[in-house]
Amino acid sequence: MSDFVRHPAGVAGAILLTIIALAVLFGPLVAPYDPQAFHTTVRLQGPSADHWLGTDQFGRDLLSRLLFGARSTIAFGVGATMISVIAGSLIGVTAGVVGGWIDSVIMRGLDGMLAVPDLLFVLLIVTMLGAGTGEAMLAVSIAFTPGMARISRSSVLSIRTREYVLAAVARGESQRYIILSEVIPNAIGPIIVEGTIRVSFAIMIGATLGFLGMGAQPPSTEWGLMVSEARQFMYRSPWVVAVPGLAIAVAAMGFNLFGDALRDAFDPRRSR
Amino acid sequence: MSLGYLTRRLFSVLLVLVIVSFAVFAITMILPGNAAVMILGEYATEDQLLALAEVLGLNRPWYIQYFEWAGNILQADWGMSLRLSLPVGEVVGDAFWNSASLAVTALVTVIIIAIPLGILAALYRGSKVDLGIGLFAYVGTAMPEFVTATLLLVFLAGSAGGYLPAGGFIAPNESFPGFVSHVILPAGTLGLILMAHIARQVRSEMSDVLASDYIRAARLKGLRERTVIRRHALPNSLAPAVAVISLDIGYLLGGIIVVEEIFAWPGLGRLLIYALENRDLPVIQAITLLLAAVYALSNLFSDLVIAALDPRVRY
Amino acid sequence: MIKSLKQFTKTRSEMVRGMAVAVGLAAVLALPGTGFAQNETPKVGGVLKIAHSTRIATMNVLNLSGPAEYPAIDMLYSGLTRIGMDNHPHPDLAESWSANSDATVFDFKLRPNVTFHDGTPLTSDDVVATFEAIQDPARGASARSVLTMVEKVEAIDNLTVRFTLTVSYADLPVAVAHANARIISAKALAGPKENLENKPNGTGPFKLESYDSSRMTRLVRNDNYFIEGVPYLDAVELHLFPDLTAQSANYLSGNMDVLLAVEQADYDRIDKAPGSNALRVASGRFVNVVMRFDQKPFDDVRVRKALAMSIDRQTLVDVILEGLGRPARDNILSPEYAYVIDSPEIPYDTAAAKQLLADAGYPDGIKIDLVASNRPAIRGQVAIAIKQMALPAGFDINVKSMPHDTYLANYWRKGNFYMAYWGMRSTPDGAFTLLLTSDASYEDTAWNNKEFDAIVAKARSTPDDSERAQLYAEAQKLILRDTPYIIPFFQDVLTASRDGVKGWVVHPLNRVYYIESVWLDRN
Amino acid sequence: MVEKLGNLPAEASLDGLTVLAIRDYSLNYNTTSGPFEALKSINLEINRGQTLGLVGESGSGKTSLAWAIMRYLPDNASEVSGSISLLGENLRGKSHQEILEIRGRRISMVFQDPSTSLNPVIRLGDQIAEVLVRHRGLTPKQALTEGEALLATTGITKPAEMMDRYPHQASGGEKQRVVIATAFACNPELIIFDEPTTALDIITARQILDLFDRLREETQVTALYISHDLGLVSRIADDVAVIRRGLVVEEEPCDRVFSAPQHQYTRDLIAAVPHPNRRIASPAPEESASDLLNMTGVSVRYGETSILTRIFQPDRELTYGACDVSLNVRLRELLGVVGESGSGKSTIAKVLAGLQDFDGSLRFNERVFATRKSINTDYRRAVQIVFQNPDASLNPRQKIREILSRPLKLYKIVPRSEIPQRIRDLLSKVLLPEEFADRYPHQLSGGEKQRVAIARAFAAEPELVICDEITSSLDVSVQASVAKLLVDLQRDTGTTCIFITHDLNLIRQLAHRIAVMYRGSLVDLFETNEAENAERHSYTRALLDAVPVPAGTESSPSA
Repeated sequence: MSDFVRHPAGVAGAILLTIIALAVLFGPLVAPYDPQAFHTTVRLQGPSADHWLGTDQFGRDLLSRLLFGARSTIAFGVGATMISVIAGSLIGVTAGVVGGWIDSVIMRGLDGMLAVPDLLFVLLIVTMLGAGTGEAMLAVSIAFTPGMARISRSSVLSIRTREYVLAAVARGESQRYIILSEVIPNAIGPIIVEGTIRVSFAIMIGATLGFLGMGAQPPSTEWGLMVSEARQFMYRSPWVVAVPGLAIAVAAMGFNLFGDALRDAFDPRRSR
Repeated sequence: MSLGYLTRRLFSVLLVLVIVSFAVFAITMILPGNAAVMILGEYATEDQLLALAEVLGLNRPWYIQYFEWAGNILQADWGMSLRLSLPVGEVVGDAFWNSASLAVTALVTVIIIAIPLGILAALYRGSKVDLGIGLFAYVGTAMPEFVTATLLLVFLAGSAGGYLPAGGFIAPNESFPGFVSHVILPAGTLGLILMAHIARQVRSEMSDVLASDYIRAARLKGLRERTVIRRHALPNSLAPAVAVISLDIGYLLGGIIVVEEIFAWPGLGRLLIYALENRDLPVIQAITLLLAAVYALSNLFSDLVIAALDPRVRY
Repeated sequence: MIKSLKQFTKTRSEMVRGMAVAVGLAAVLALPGTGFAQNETPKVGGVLKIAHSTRIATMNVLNLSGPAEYPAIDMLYSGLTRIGMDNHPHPDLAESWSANSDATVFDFKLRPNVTFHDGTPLTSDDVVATFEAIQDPARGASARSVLTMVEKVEAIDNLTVRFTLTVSYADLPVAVAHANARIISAKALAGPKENLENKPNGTGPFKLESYDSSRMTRLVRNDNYFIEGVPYLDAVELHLFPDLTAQSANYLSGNMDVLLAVEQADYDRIDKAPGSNALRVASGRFVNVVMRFDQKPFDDVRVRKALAMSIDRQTLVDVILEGLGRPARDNILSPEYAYVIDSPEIPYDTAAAKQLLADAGYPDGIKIDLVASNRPAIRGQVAIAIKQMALPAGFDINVKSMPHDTYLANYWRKGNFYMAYWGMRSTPDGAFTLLLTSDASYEDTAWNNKEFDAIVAKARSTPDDSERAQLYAEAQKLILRDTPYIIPFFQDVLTASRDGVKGWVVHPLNRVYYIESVWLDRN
Repeated sequence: MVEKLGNLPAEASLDGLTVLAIRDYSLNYNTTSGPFEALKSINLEINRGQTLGLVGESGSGKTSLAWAIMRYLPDNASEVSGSISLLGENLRGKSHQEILEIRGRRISMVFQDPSTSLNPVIRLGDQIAEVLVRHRGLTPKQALTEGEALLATTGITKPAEMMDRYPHQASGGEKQRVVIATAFACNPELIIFDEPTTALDIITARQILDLFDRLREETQVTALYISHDLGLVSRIADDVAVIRRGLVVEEEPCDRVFSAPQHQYTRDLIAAVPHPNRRIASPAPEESASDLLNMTGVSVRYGETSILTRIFQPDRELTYGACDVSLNVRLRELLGVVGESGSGKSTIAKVLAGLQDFDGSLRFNERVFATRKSINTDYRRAVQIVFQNPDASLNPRQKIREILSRPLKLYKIVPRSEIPQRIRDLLSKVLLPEEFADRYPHQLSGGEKQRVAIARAFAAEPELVICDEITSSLDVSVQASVAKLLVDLQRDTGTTCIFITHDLNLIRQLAHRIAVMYRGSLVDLFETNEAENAERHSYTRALLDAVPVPAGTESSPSA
């Protein structure tokens, strides 16, 4: 892991992630105002002494909304990816381990789901489940599962041919032991790396859903929704759009950078 | 490129489309609310809703609707749009060409810009150029389309910028300069994320190639660096670049949904959002199938290109 | 009961001031057809480009309801009568009309030799066929709700149509001026449904040239329109920009001549922009909070009054409407309506509201879900604002937002507590029979006040004007007493046109546009 | 028939002119953990027409010297002192442009792995021609014809056709001939051979060596031959330099290196080079010893896949891993199995270890197994396998302690309480310190990891241990110690062993009997001392010829 620290992208990613993690954990406690409180006298103001990042169309404090919104936006991204990682690796590992026609059937099914572009797939599911943060998260995790399944399957298949696994099979170890102690601990690495990078996509898709009005619903402080609601007012105060927009970019970039550094740490050959 | 392989690949594309069609039909069957409510809107009374639902055949069991629908598609009859009461084929057809013109423009600009950027970054690895491109790549992939689109709209278009039209569409055959001026911003927004992603991928592919034994062997033959890059490095990094681009086409097809909505580009993306909001089932099914088919065929096409570029890949 | 009435009369001075506002506005609005500034002679020719943000999904006059669909059919079709800017019915296809003494039978005299766009002549048979289609439940016609009192429509001769009513109704000429009650040819009505949707064949000043619902609809001048010398324009193009930011940017760059509907947030910027003139018209359009009488906690009028007092209406106008509207006092009739009475101020007093809630048996406040569909966005914005304002009074409101169709399917006219959004009607009777009478077509608050129903029915059939004013005043007092709806404000109708566009007006009903009298002064 | 390659007049060849002179040359690599001294004041020279062999283990700096000569050093390299001069010109002073003129024209190089040193997407002909165009100014057309002639001189049967082929359409040997043709194309003054035969199989390696001898004779080119194989270098080089951790410890004429090695490290190297006559096998079991294992008619088919994939790829041909192999293994014997890669020796190992489905039958301790599934745990305990690649045979996520305790727990060899002690015994048995138990595999060297793998195999107290090329990826010295360890363990525990390798010299040191595999079938089975008898199978004889027995040693020189 030592080379991870010297990895410039990794350090930058780590910094961004810590900021985001702080916002998610302590945001609501630190927020100077109630995110929903109106301050109608100071509507659509840029950053000022008492509103560090300015106010939105209802005069609500943007910094507080950002801090409260971190949870719904970031937790959404991490949560959706987490579900897809777990579901995906379960499917992927079973396909990889069981092999045979079950593997082919699963793979053909995954190809079918992967044939539909992600955002389109998510939109279809969200329209089926109805709009809302919970439904959007479920939709994104369903859309991401095939990708994760494919990665965990290929990771398992490459591990299965390794000689320490063959040695375990030759020894007559139980299938359960082989999978749980020999295959999975080594297959986890690439899965986590891919998961970290996918979180940034999940955040962006979540924000896009918010923007299209199919994800988080008002009065939620989800960042994508904030951008969508603020777009009409951006000529009066560009901060209303810039602040949440940049926040999304910072979060997505943080996960991207960190994920890349993780990938290089796990697979030194691909390092800079 | 054996014919056997081609037919097998087309067969698997068809298989995938059947799976997608079934999945999409199942999803659209469970949508809450239904098209009738949306068509009659706020002022519909209960009896009117039932009457219209009956007319549209929405009350029949789903499997009958599916087989009837699938049967029709085989005879290229995509059914009638519930909301626009126009043949779906016509509605989706026009939208397809508009989206195609946008997507192709975006893809071409991306290829023209992203690949050289990636190669440049790999060649001057660790230099300021590499750092700049790396930064652009990271920022680019982190900006969701609607944020980029909004910023472009504010700074480059409409009243503030005044140079470029803020959204709207002129068909290429109507007036080509008109089309170009209208397509710049949407294609730019759509392309930005792709450009960033592809540049990064090409950079890492090119770095791998440059670190390979045969490049070292070429240099040790005393060939000038220019020749080494042109004759040895480039051909080897093009094939993987094509593979990366074919993967990103899926992303492109997703991106048009948001970009078309913002820039008032009358393509498939916007039609889909309209259809989803109005539960216009035949249109939703047609568009999803079409996009899935385009995605699958583009993957097949890129495989053919890769086979052409890399002699080792033989089917 | 007495206490609230006294409170009602105390503020006479306000009433006078309210009237002044209404009168002032009316003066500005000239009658249609005479052009905005009489002295300039209108120039013929040119193409008017109108930007709109909602799709023209259909042109089936009978059941369309999209904001951009109304200007299209206003240009393509004509009705028997047409509402003028003075909110009175003016002759359109009917040159003149007469009613019997107790207003139960009306005869409309049609203009001679009027032809449809496809050349077929207009006869009274077409009128009869149109009104039969409107009354046919299977067609789902929107105008049916205002014509429930029509028993029979028959053609007396080639150019005269007789309406026989089940009950006397003086406002029939206003009812037939309903935006969806335009005359369609009998042939078209018998033909396939698709043609009604996509190939309109009306008698209006413009006829359809091309229709692409996702991009642009183009109408061209109807040379044999029954009014000489109009329309001035060669063609009108309706361009669709679903994204509001792109739409306003396109208008400001001069690409578009008219912005059909201006967003409140953009009004100020568009008004001040060079070469652009924003136009604001006071209207009876309102967002209202629906509280069902037959479900707890709103079955108790004190809870309704408490909520009414926990909304700062002026702030709502400032914050949500950017000042482009007027605070309302829960009276469904806006000052523009005839026979409107002045309603008492409802102060924003959360302390009193809290006390009233306690009296009604809710000492520690009420926790409740307020449903708001996401289209149009104003419903959600008002809901969020109310949630914030009503908090100190003890109302813990959870705003539940959802896609429009889910709202229509599950909550509209069934939900206990939700936001609704209604346009202005041409007559008080139109407004009451649409929402508040027990048998109203879109009745949703379960008020079921027999006394109110009786007054409305009686008023409908009394031709005498002063007696009618008395009845309608009585009806409004009942509304103010029971507060079936909380109506926090009336939303102005906003539009904008570029320099050089002459005669572009907008009617508070937001359904009629008189585009035939618009002309372009482009040098 | 072969047009004379070299343009040097014959008599000038041995005039003692120094072509390459390396004086007091030191090189450091700046790594994250400080400078690493790769080369320490190297002094070497090669006279015209001579071949200097440079022998060293991996990490000894021999390849760094090659890069230094070619002036192709990585960014983190810093040349501390000394000079490298070609015909008196100091290369270190040359500009980049001048170096480009020298590379490929005056100094050229032949690389270790031909399949990675040739551009996969360019035809072989073009890769030769481009050197001729660059340095001899030929037109592309002329270059192609000249290139074809060059290919012919390297003994390629159909040069014209080879010119049009892509690298993946040629064999390892053919590709190496193309690289050699490219190196000789401009009649360079010096050619550096960087282990040209290591990546090739035995017989092809021998052919390439013969080609090297012939071309050197014909062109009298000066050559620097880098290798880890002292035996091979001693046969073809004029002088031999031994390099250890960046220091040249010895430089002698070829014959004196083996007869009178000066430096102790050279002596250890010589001792480690497998020599058939230095037997280190355990005492052979008596003739009458009973068979522990019998394989009859065992064959393995690859390419058999599920029905679905067969529908999609009907034309997948079936390849045979092994075909009708019958073999017996006597109790307490060490049976050697030899063959080139792809000969099926690993397939047999997998079948015996119960990792591969097979047809035919296995008889082990009087029990017959006809399919892989029928193999029970008793068999799996009695038969253990050790694999080739030390890095992949140990689970990177487990400590050595846990790795060694698996077999003990699985077969309940010792009660749980005694496991730690047994692990200590096992480690000492394979000559590893006890504290290694708490280390992770990545903290051990290749040799140490292989010892742990062996310890794991013997932990199960097996009756048969299968060693599948366990020494192939180790350095020569480490190879010898691991082989020795295995034989000692076999002697102490009385376990029967099957030792699979491609190194004929090594197997002739260890094995009691040797089985020779060729393209999936067993072609020869003989007692080790009958190796050189007349009635050996033709392939066995070809193998024996191909493997050079170190020159200057007491055994009879090979044919």
